[in-house]
Amino acid sequence: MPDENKGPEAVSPEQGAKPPAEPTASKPDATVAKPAVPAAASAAKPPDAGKPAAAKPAAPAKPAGPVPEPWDSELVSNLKRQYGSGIKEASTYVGQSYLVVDNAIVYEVLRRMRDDEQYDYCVDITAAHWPKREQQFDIIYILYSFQHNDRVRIKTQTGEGQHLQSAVNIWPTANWLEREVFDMFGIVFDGHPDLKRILLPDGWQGHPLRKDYNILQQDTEWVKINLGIESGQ
Amino acid sequence: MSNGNYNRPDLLDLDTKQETFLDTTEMVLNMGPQHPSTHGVLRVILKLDGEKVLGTECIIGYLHRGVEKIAENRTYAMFNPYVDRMDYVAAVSNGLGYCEAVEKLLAVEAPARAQYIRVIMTELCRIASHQVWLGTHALDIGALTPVFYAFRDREEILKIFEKYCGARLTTHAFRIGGCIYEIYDGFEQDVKNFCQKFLPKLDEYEELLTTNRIWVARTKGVGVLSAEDCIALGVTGPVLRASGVEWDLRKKQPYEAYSKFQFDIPTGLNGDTYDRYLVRIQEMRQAVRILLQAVESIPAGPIMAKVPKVIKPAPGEVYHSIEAPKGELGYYIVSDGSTQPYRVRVRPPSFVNLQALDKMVRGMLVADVVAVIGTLDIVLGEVDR
Amino acid sequence: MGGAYGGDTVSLGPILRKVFLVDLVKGLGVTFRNQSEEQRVTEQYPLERPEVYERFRGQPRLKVNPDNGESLCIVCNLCALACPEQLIVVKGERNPITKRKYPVQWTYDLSRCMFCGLCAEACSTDALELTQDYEMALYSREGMVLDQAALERGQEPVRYAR
Amino acid sequence: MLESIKQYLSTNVTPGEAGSMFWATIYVLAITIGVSLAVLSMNWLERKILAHMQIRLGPMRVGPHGLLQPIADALKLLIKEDVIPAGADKIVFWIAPVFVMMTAFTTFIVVPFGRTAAVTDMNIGILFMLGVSSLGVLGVIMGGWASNSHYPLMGSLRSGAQMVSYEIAMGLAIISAVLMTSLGATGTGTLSMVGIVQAQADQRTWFVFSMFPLGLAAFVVFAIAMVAETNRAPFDLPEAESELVAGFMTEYSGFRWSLFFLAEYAAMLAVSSIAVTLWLGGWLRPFPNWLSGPAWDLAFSFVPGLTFLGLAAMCFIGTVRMPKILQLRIQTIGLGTFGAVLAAVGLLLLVPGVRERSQDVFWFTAKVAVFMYLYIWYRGTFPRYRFDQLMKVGWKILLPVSLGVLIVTAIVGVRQELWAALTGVTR
Repeated sequence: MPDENKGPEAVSPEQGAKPPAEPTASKPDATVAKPAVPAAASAAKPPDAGKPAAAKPAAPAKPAGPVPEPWDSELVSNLKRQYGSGIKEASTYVGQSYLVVDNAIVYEVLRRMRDDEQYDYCVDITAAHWPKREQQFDIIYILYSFQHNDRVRIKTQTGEGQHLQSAVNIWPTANWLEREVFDMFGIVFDGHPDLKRILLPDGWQGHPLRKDYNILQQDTEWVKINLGIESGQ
Repeated sequence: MSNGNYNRPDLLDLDTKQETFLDTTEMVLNMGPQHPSTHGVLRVILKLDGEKVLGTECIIGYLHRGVEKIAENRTYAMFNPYVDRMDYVAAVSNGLGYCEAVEKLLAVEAPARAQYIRVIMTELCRIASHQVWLGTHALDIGALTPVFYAFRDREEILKIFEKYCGARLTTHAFRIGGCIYEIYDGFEQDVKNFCQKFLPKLDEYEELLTTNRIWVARTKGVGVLSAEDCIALGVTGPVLRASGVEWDLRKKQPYEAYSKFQFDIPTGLNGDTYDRYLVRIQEMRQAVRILLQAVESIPAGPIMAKVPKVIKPAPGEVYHSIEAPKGELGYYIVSDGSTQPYRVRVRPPSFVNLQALDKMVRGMLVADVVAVIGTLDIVLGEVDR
Repeated sequence: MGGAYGGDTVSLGPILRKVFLVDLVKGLGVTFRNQSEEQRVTEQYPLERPEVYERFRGQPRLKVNPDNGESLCIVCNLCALACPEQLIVVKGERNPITKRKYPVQWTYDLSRCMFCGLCAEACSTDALELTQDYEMALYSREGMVLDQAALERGQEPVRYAR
Repeated sequence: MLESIKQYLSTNVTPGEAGSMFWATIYVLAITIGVSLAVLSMNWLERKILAHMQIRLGPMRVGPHGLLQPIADALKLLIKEDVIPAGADKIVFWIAPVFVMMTAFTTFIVVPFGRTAAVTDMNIGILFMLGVSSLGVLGVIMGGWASNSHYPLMGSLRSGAQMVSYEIAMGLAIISAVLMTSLGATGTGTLSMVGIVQAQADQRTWFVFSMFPLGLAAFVVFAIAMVAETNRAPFDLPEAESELVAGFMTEYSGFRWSLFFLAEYAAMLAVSSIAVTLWLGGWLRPFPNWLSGPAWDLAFSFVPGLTFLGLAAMCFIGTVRMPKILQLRIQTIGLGTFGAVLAAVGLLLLVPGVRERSQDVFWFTAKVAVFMYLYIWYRGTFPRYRFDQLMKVGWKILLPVSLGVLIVTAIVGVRQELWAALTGVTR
């Protein structure tokens, strides 16, 4: 199933899957980040941040967007048979399938996906931060199968301080992708050959893509020591 | 990006050895971030035995601007110009990928006319990007002249861009839901003229390089990457196709109007630098082919789909990827139902392709490192984002 | 694609071509041909200025009504909201007689502008426009924040010489 | 005084042969200034020609069509900060460029610009040239080593290996040319540069055409090897810009860098002079055998002057075509003046007395100029070889070819004696 745009079919605001459940959790947090937006020197900018925020309360009823549908396929039933409740969810959203997998078995699932299901190309590994949740991080593995011409996302959740098994042994490409996830989110992958920062300097404090990391924030100490300036802004 | 790499024991264990007369030791050579041919601010630390490369380490991040963080603090429409600044030699492709991803999230589709315009612009952009690659790659291998010829012809494309959307490099050509600019009078003729003028020029580049024995010697068998290696390393784009995998998202998962055009996917056999060169040259010819088809048949109609002024997708997430000139360019967007994306992840082809550098240059010579960096066609703006 | 050279049979052609450096001579021919004067594409910038097309997004300009010199801006703030860099600040007051808002403060920080054109697109009265002027380089950052007057008459032209 | 000048000018020997210290000094000075001027103009020409091949204009701002650019560059280099890296071996770092430049200039002592227009005519002239020019690599290695940096070190070691390898092929090609001097009725075989040209004059053919295609093959081998010898594209690995930044010159700046630069171009001129002397008939005018006779001699003697007049005409055309802008007025006047100077030189060269004496130097310079153009042309066209491929070309192609050419030349040259000997044996 290619990335065909199926369009909205069911039009009821049902709260089955995880992503729709999120906005309530993340909304305060999003507004925390918002004051940072006007990175400007200009002090005056009052109505701009307020406007979208003000529009928000009225909104939830309006967008009757597409909703995830259960994803039934041989692959899913195979996996469910083997891992049981480890496969928490299998859905399709706007024609794109994803699995939510328990973080204990994600390595096995990935290996299986490559070895048995021919999902041999790891497109991307990334993460998202949901600070209000107990297990704060989503790790998303995007897989592609040359044979089926199909893309699948494997998602798992992990908490602060929890380690994940690295996928470098499955796909060498996971090396830098996991390093970037570590760099940006601080998620540690066990068994990674060289887990260190990749885009930010080695000594940098903090993980910028976490939601509690303000957009204007920087490691002032690092900047001072290494660049000899007060601020990079 | 790391500082103090010279003290890394695994790279520099010279001190542990007893140095005697006529003793040989490995040499650590720091290439970049200021180096004529690391294509920007890439820094490669080479461990050498004489001129032979024993291992490399890429240090990246010198151009990190936090694009993904910026995205979380901008509205969907506002973030659009920023994606042009990632792969700045193929800005149109970046914009296309982002707009399509958001459209998918919104469950809208650009009108047919907009799709054709997008295809034309993107294919022009593919040629422009390959021109930059050709010029700089040839320059890396020591041919000084092709870069000027390539930029001369790229200029024609940039002029079309400027006429169409008012900017040459960071175009911001498309908007979510279609295009905002209607094509100008004579757009079709401009594109056709370009195509007619460009093909002989392409022959000229080939005359200069394809059969040249020095060029062949410098590229054949250099930086070989097998199809299995490519897939394991996630390498996409012309590099993957040069290894013999006929995989192009324009064909495999057609987006926009690509399913309506006839074109071939050029592939190579050996997965070496020479094949990658031939594949990219052929891709330019195929792009011309698509352009000539598309420009003949631009349908009438609106150029903008019905998209609300304030874009506010329903909560959900989407991954959409397109075939950028450098490989699979993907956008993974998570919406929380607000006007700003909750998370935007860019899957940059250059970043993933660059990871194959080490595999490709081990056992080769220093000169090959430069050739391989050129053949990977990286843009550091995209690697570091 | 790959092995286009040297077939199965050993033919004299490729060998002779190799010995007589045909490939190299062909390349030399290309560079020699291109030496002619018609081929040169360099623009001598300050002497000849490149042509800029109609849709070029260059220096911002605020339009005034040519009849009475009033600004066309109605302080709707849409441009400021649309700007990704948030470099536009507009403040206005309402004219008690005409009930029309007019700007009292209008600043545009050119130093952070990326000429995406979103502000001009958002403008409801077409008062803000990105013009074809492209010579905006300055020796200091000071002149980069344009106020209403500068936006209406255009930035002071700079002589790029010390 | 005037008498002695007149007397000297009427002699037919070089100052070295005449034993005149005074005239030798004058010649040395003239050659030094001449070569430096040639390097300056080469600088301009290279940038211009390369630019035109690359569909650019090249320098246009300093002087009309950038004519004063080399002078501006030289001034800039002289007043530039002179950086010596912290870890450098200062003395060696100092000596290296001076050494390179000295060896490059010293070779010109034996170059015969004309029958008498050489400082001296050594009987081992060609050996002297080879020997001295190969010393230059020492300076390059010194510079690379003293910089105490990786890129220069690698560049200089590449340079060392490259020069040593290509000198062998070069030497063998030269020997086959020297062998040819012993051909013919009067041929005795000589290593003297003047003698080699004289031999070509006597045989009424340039060595590049003699014993076709042997002379040509040797010449081609030399022409390739000399490009490698001078570290120019496509063999410019020691200063491979895209790999080694600037090779052995990476850490050099300002005046010292300009010495390296000067030496590089001087070496190019020197090896081109060798090629011209050995194969292209040195100072002899073209077509000595086809177009012989006093009428043709006279016709050819007008060429130098006419060439300069042609250049002057080009300048005048350029002056007329200059855009009529106020800013360009000085440039227009400058170009016109330059054209006038060239025209004056051209007219001077047409004066009977000067005409005869200046011919030799003109033809020699013109032939060297062809090589200079080729150097630039190669640079504009070819990619760069990789190090192992360079060695392969040197050892596996050029060396066997030059060796073969040498052997065949020797056999063909002595074929009569050989034939006699063979028939003698069979009898």
